[in-house]
Amino acid sequence: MNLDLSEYKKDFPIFQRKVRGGNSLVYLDSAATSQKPTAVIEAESNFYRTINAAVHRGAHLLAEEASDAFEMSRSNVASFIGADSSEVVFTKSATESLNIIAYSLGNPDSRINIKSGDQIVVTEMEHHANLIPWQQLAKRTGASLSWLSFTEDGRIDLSNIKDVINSKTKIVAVTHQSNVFGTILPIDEISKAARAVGALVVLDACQSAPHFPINVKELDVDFLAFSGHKTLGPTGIGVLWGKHQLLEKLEPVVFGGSMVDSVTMTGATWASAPRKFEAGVPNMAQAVGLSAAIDYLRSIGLNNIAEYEHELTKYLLEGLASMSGIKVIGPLDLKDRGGVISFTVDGVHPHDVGQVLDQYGIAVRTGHHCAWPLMRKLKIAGTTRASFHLYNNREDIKQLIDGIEKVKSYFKVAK
Amino acid sequence: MNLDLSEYKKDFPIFQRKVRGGNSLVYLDSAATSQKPTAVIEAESNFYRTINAAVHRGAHLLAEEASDAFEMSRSNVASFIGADSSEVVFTKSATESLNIIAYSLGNPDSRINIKSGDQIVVTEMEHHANLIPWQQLAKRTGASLSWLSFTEDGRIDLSNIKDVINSKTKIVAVTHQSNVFGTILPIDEISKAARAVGALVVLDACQSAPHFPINVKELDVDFLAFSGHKTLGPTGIGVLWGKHQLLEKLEPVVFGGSMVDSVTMTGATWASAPRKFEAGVPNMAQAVGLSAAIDYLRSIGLNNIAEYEHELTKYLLEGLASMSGIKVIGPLDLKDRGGVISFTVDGVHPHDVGQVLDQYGIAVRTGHHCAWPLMRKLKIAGTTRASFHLYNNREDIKQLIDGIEKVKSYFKVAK
Amino acid sequence: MELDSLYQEVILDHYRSPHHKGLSDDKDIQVHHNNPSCGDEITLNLKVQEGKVSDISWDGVGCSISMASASVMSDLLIGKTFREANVIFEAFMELMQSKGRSDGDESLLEDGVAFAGVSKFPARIKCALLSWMAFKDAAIQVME
Amino acid sequence: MELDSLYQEVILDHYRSPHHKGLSDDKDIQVHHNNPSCGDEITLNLKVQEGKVSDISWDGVGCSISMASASVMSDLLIGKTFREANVIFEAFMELMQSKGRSDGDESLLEDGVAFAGVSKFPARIKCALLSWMAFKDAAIQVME
Ligand SMILES: Cc1ncc(COP(=O)(O)O)c(C=O)c1O
Ligand SMILES: Cc1ncc(COP(=O)(O)O)c(C=O)c1O
Repeated sequence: MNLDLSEYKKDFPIFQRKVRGGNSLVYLDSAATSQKPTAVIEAESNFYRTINAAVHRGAHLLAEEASDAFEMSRSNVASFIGADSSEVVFTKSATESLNIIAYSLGNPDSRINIKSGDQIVVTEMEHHANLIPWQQLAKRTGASLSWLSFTEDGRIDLSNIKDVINSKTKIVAVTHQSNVFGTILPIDEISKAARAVGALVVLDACQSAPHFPINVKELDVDFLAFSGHKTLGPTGIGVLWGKHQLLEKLEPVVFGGSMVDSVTMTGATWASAPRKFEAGVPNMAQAVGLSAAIDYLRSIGLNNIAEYEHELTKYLLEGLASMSGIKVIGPLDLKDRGGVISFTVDGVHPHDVGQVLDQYGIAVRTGHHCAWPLMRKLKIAGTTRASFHLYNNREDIKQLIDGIEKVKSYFKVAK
Repeated sequence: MNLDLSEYKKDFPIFQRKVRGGNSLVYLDSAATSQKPTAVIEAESNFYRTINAAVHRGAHLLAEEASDAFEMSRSNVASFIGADSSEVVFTKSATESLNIIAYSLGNPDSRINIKSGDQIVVTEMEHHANLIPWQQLAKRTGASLSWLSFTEDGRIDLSNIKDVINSKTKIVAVTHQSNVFGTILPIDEISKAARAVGALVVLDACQSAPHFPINVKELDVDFLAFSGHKTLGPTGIGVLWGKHQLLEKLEPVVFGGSMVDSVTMTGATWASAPRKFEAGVPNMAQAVGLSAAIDYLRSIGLNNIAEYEHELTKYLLEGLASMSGIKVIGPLDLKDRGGVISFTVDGVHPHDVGQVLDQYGIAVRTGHHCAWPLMRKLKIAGTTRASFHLYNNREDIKQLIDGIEKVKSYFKVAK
Repeated sequence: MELDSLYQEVILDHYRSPHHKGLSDDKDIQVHHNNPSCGDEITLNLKVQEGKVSDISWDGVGCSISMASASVMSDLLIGKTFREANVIFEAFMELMQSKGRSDGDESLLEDGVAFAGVSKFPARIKCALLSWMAFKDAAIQVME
Repeated sequence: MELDSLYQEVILDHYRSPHHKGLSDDKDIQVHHNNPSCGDEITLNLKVQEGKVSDISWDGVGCSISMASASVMSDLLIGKTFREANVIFEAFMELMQSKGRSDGDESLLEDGVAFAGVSKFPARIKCALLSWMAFKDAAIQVME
């Protein structure tokens, strides 16, 4: 291996535990959620231990320090994705981020909004979080939902893009990297098609932001969402980024304290973005934890992480290719591909694959991975999915390959 | 003092720090957010250190343990408020909880919903979080918003309750305890009036659940919301409780993974409550932290905490009464009153009061406390507010009283 | 190995050669159930005659546990009165909730006792219950 | 004491006896601004003549810092050309962002340098800026 990130694994306390059968933990489920380094866990607890107070409302020192820490986290997230601080909204999750955009665009008071007859475009490989909010927006407004499909090997099918993204299209909401196939989508081509018809582009960066460098300006998108918990950060925090001039045109979605400009019994006016999208006492400790996660990722280098995961992906794809009865669901080559590898084992249901692997301490995900329409299209019940982060290594992959052999022999599948 | 809870203060690490001017921290801002005991901080970090995994989706041991811990937290929260587990939804905050109810009741697909001509009733002392969501619901649906007012001394005015809560009324949304006056509202009388006309009752328990025992069955309400962070728990978590048969009739609000029964490209059906209200990978570590907070509160006893805060309240009210130029905004007596005391200092703006107190390490809140309409009605710009939790003591109150004297002399206000 | 208590031979046999799989045309009611967390699905046909479960047939995709459970359940319930079926249903539920502390009543559950080990794997209990829940739903609907 | 750097005598004097407080009828534009986090409010009347700030009058409720700042600002800007007013505005902004590291240019800011200490109290900067932001808004609107 050219790049060696093995020194970092010790920063993640969970790897000190033993799992079923006294095995060491081989964690291959980072696409679901990532593990957390000590620096993140301590940033969150130190917030509580030293500066805990409600932000933005305070006339006292703790409130000032908490507000500072919260806003510093915002700047840090902004610089992580090449954005301005005023464009970063803290949410509870990527799911909430995507729902907020969909609700706000569905509000007739927003100065850009979706109307009956408009069209929303997604892809057939979206995670439910970037599909159902749009289905519901379409339902509420009388808009229609169309989608780009995918090819046999799990790449986006752009052959009919000019038909799908057409003059009626107002929103194109796509994933940056499929959480099933591992495919990285050609956002530039999709954005270009959207720009040509004046549609907004919403990017689900859940599987990209944690793994390789992204820059909202270079991506040329309008909104972007990702989760803290997949980015080595705490649970309970997500990010919504939107271009400032767009956020200013949108109505808020969650209403309450700290998001107003003025309130009477009969009505209220709003603060400017991002504040108007953050009602209530926010998830302050989690924002601070996410900021620590970003510092940690940057100290290693997102490019290094991407390269390292690329090598792990290569190694696993080669290993799986050498086995019989294994079908990779997604690209077999390494082009535009992240460290998420789905596969099926002939004659063994994914749930049973996962169960046997678990017995050897290997944690994978099985099922439809919240991309049920994708599975339906492939006519499969689900896949077994291995996904990486920087704390994985070749040994993990060896164990997985050995584990799959054990699955096959346990279920007496022909060698 | 009859009851002594002073031994518990050492459980809260923040009190080891020094604040401005090298002073010890006198934290009197628990109505904004509470401090956290070590048990809570560690429950949250131990989740990350030992069992961190995405819940509900897992075929591996960590996912199983994380799901167990998450669901155990749910049962614990349920038993804390006398509810069933299937009735407890984890949200990001009380603000989100209240918004979810309002959005769901505004969805025409919900089997109970608000229509044009219906009426929503709130009070004039609501926190913005229990006011603006209803204003917006009224706006979306064409319903109207009415309110119960309050008396001079900050008690709810029920004199015209039969007019306000009438045959058009479908929802009555009220606070359990005012975050400005400290008044505890007579929920039984309000519920009775609502029941008489078949209206639903939504209770904002942000200021009650953390301080005295509550039981949703005895309260006879339909929905209830409170925040983790005011209940000694983590930031980034809130609770929405709803009667099971009502939750089953309501459409979900946030859409994504783990809340579905089935999904195709064109539509989706929902899981049952509470799952359908919890889209995405939830705030798992925070749920576990909140559960630890509840254990901690119960180990001391909510009745003891209430009694203890009652004594502190008495002591402060007496102290303030003995000073000139101080006006308590809220009941002067102790009947149905919690540990939240608002006051004004003649000739000194609350922000300046807070600033001087801060100089002596005393953290209070100043301003409108997200209850701007209340301030407008009283024709004041804001108040200075001291609010307690179990870690406060008589010494804190002495310091506050001394501090107020210093404020008066600093601003040369007549003695 | 712990795994063997989950995947008993009886289960794997039923999985490889499931009984009553393939939907028969002759039915009083059809129900479709799924397990949204893993995507497993079952369609179940129920036929009733004189207060008895006269036939069950089913089709579906799912893991060994869910498919074997449908097979075992069909064997167990066909020919039973609804009262008898309910006793068996309750016994199976109890077994699933036993956290590995019960062996199950073999006189009642027959091959069903092979699922005793499943109760130690919380994530798999819903697999074992998929077909049983479908049956219960069908039975309730047919009664109405 | 740290507090004295915030509450300079000049500030407290302006607070107790504010200048140009009380809205005059003669105005070209009126704006209303508030500080949503604490509820402070200001209404500001601006009158313009020959490219000059010919009059400012204001009313409002707020803390000593916000009210004194409105008073000092009115003194400073009345009679200035908009170009001059803008230079003063920018100098005050810079002072507020100085985190206590600047004393301010007294030849430009006069009594305004008393607010230097405010820049060490992040939560109070927006108090000091309330009236200035209202002025800026009014000036932009009057230009349009
Ligand atoms: C009475 C009341 N309701 C609602 C809220 C909102 O709670 P949160 O900000 O935690 O969502 C608060 C606290 O800010 C409150 O005091
Ligand atoms: C591609 C993709 N989009 C959206 C989500 C939703 O993220 P979260 O559950 O953190 O809200 C996920 C992960 O679950 C994902 O993989």
